[in-house]
Amino acid sequence: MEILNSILPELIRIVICAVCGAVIVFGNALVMGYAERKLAGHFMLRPGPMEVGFHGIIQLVVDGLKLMGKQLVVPAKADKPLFMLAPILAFAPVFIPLLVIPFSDKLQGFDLDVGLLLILAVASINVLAILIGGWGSNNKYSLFGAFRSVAQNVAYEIPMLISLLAIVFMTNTFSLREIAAAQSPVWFVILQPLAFLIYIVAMVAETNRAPFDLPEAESELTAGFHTEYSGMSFSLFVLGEYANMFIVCSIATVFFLGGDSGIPLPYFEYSGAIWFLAKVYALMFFLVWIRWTYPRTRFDQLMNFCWKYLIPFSLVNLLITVVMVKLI
Amino acid sequence: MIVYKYIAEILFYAFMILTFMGGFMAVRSKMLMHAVLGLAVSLFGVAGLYFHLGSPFLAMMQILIYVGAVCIMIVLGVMLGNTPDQLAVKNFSGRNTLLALLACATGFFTLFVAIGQTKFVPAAERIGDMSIRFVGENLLFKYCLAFELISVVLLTAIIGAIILARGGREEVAK
Amino acid sequence: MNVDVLEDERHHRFVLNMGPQHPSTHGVLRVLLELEGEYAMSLQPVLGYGHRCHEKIAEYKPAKSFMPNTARMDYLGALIYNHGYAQLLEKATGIEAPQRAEYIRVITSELNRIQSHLLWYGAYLLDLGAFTPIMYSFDDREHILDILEDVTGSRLTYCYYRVGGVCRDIDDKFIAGTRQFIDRLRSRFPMYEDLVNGNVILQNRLNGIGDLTPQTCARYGVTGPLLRGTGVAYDMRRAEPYSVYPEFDFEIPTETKGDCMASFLVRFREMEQSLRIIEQALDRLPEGPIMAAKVPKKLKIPAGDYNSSVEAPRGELSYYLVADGSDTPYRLKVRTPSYSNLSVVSEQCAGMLLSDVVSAMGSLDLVIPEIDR
Amino acid sequence: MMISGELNTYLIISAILLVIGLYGMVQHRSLIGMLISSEFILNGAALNFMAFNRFIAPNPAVGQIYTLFIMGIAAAEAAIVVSIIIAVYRKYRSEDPEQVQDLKM
Amino acid sequence: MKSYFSELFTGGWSLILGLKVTIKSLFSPIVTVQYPREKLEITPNYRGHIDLVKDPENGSHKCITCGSCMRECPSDCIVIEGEKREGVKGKVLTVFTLDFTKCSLCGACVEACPTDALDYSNEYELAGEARSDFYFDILKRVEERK
Amino acid sequence: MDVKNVVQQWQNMATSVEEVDYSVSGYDYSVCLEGEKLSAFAGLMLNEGFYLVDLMAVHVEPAIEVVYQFAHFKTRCRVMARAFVDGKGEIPTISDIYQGANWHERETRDFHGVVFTGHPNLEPLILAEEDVDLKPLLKDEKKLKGVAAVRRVQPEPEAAKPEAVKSPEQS
Repeated sequence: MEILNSILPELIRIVICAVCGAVIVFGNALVMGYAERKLAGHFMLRPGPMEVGFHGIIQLVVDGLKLMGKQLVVPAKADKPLFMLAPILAFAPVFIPLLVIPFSDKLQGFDLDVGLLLILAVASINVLAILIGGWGSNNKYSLFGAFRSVAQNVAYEIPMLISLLAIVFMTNTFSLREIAAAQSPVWFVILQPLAFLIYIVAMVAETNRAPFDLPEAESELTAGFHTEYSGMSFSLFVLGEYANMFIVCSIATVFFLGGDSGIPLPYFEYSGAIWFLAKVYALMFFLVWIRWTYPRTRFDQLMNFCWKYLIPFSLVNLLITVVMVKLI
Repeated sequence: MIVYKYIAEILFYAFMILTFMGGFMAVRSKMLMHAVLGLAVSLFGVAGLYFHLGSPFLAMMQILIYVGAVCIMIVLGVMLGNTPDQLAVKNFSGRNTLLALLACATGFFTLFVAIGQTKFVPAAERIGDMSIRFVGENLLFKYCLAFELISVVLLTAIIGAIILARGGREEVAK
Repeated sequence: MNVDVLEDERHHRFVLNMGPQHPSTHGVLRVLLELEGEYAMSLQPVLGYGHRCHEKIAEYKPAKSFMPNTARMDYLGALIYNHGYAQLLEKATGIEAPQRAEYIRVITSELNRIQSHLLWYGAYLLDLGAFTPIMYSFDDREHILDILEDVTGSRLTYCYYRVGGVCRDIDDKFIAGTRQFIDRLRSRFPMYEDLVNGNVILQNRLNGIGDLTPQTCARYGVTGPLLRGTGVAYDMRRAEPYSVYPEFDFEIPTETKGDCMASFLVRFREMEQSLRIIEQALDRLPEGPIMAAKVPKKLKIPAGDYNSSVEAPRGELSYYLVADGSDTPYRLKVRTPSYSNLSVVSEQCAGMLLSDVVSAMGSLDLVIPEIDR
Repeated sequence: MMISGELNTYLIISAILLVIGLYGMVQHRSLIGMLISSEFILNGAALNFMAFNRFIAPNPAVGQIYTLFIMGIAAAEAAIVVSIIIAVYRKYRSEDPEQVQDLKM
Repeated sequence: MKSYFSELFTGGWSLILGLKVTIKSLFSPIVTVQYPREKLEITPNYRGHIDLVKDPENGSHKCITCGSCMRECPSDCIVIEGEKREGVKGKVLTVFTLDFTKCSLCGACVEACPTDALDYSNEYELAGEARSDFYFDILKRVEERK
Repeated sequence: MDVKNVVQQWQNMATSVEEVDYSVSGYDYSVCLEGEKLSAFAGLMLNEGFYLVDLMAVHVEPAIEVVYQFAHFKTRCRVMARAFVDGKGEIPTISDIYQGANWHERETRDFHGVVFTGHPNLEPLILAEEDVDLKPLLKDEKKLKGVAAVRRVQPEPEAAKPEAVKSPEQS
């Protein structure tokens, strides 16, 4: 009994964290899946899903059920263990970063002093998942998608890291909560507009979304690395993609948009979380917006852009930041 | 509080098994791709062991650098250098198995005996703690030269890699 | 099939089978790509998945009855295909269509051309990964389809022209609707410019891709916007004027670079010129009959051979008819523009990136049924 | 018994990692397989450093720094080896180290 | 160096212009029609499959069973039969079927008809489960319409 | 390009060169050739800036006639060049001069079985490869006509056709 008493609060905390993580991942996928289709529709002057439920609101649920009911087809010449592992590897790690994201000063799983590193470390697993998925399918299109994805993600990780590093220099910490708290008078988007822009671009590339959706460029590679996936294993990739979007947008919010800061709403303790989510979804809206506006870039141009513009600019930005931090 | 220790202990076993499993997978699998996956799994296990050794920072770096960079680079090497049908045949040959096992067993036995025989004495007094701040201070002040050297090594490696990888290109393409 | 690519000793190259079901081949076209990395070192189109023996059918039924088949060859330029065929038989039999019918033909043909270009515009951008413009261009295209449906009765595979005229007269509603549409499309062009034509990503994707020269075009018989993109102002409406085109004042847009961007811009500007033609034709539309007075029920074609070339949305369309004096063609050969345009692809795209192959093939504006016939 | 708090456990684990690496080095015939095996050897050493750092070192930063260096070296090594493999493959169309006898590229 | 920056700015500006276009359309009304629930008015000139015209004088059709539509049809999809009857001038139509699977909607039959007995129907919602759903009995249809 | 000059050169190599009324037939010159002159003729056409519009075969008695259609980008000059296949059903290829002819020749091989000697890759293009011997456009004996039956009868002066198309003069 004594043991139970001592361990119970921590256990409950872990359970709650896990449940919240699951709720965020699946809830976010539902919301974003619906919002993306609806927004895409309205960007194109059409209504989007309208059939199932009021304005198609339960379309995503039905789609999810359909995907769950579908057969998992494994191609005959696929490398079966790799093929089955890839979607799990793409999906499972997305829970971990959610644990360290400070939704508000009271809502955070764990405040790790290496929170940023944790997120980046986990994000790098995603690349591996795409790679072995593309390889395991034993399909040429998938292989191309995997190749592109790796080159793209590895290249864009650099400007992303460097632009975040500028903020880390300003705050002297890797802890996300402290970074969010450090911008109480001015958000870092005002102090570091260049880093913010670079991060936004790198973020789009990291999540493999249009206009940088080369790994799944459907007009060239049919569906890229997930050409051969069906049913649940496909939906795991999609869930992973939306969760990754949520995570990178959260990082942007924490680093540049003041985290949970905002006008406190009356009588509500967790109003910070509301602000936080509002900012995250505003960024996600932006992601959706550019996806439905631009054509896709070409692969070498994508890399050129990274090496010719993003990395030099982020390095210059870092240098200026360091000098400023030292002087002030 | 003892429960935590048990949980930690179970986790330790899990990481250990992960490390060994990955290792065996890496050296015994027929497909190179599986070998790389085994390496990744094993490195995860080692990252967990670092966690147990009190350094979450290094655990993160292990995943970030090894899984995120080294493994992926190796995978790229696998994909670039091989066509799928070449892979299964070329990678692995069991012709020296007995010899290899013997050598490994001898080596392991020697180490085992050495570890058993030696008496390790903990330092009387420890300065500092395991935090990143302390590591960072040490890295940038006390071991500054080594830090600079490693960056030079990395830079050289990158330049060398680029030169090597580009070198053969002209004669093949176009 | 085309195993010479596979049997090559360059084993390290990667043979990729693009199609017959692939999002960017616009129908059932198969392309055998030989890749080295992401570079397509050679590529060979494989045709015939949609072959429907139109030329054989033509030899089995009265020449007049072949009219609906012409619309099925190129479902996007159906009226222009009708036009060429009607003109061919008129030439062969000496029937002359009345002026009003010719004007109606020009108006509807040009609407058809704009419609085809609008669809190409959307589909091409879809190939390049932009999803939204296709919906905007379909929105505009839908207006043309409504206008044309009102007069022809169908929406895609029109069979509207007859030997000696057209089968229905246009009314005031059609004229008002067309004028309204002209204003609408003109007001939409700046939007397209902002959203697409000026976009830096698109420019980077298209500039300098798939270079063509007038010499290459001559060797392969490439015509249409691709040829005009290389700086040759060759348009059948001017080069061998037919119908009442000589009466109108319009430009032939040309570009000099011969790359994908050039043909892109040429097609885009052609829509404006077509609008100009329609406007002038509506202003000068004469009154009168819409069918020639005496068209015999059984249309005997005098022995000999006849050719009729018109400017289809994708290039030069020629019908070549060999007649033996009966009412059935002895041999009918249709020279479809996409067929020649596609054959240039293996020279044009060699050594290109896979993404550029997609943009180059998209800029050919392929309609596969027209190639396979 | 809590083996996670014992120095010897970690030392044995690192010894096993080293041995696995050795075994792989001997067994694999492809360059990449050898590269993978060498990573195990490096990891065994790194784990050793960390273990000593945790249990007996006076300055707990040193072992971590050494491990960091090992990671850096491993990354550099992997980059170099992979590019060598690519170059070798271009030249010989093979990855078998026994076939690669000519040092000049 | 100058072009390096000017490219960046012109490129960035063109991207912003594109965003302006799409955000404008996000807030403009939709243009598509929710088909099964909303239906657009079909033009009276629409050319569906052929139908016999109802003759207001005798309440029946005007077909004189001359067979010109059958002959004119390029794909032989019309079959008509008639028979001689007592007390009626000319033939009486007994069978008039259209094989719509073969019809290309060219309109040759309508134009060939000497008595204007044929016209296009306005039916466009044609979907069936079997080939036989598209063998229309035109004569029965005109009788049913009474 | 000087049309007269070109016509002169055609006359040197062709068996007959005939000017045709554009308003009736839709082309300007009809050139009849021997099979072996084809390459030289195609080379001349390419030099003069003509492009290959089309290539087709017509099955007539006594032999299959292959028709090459050329036109010019700058001047209105549309040419039909005709040549009969030889006894073995063979005719030299022009795909080494006009690469666009490659597919047309393969198609003609599909439909009529004309063998173009020297063609790099004369495999079925439009038809499936198992249909190599189908040759669907060959006429059966009942329908096969002599070459004279498909040649234009020169119209009597009073039966001249009305001018259907406006002035053919255009440059």
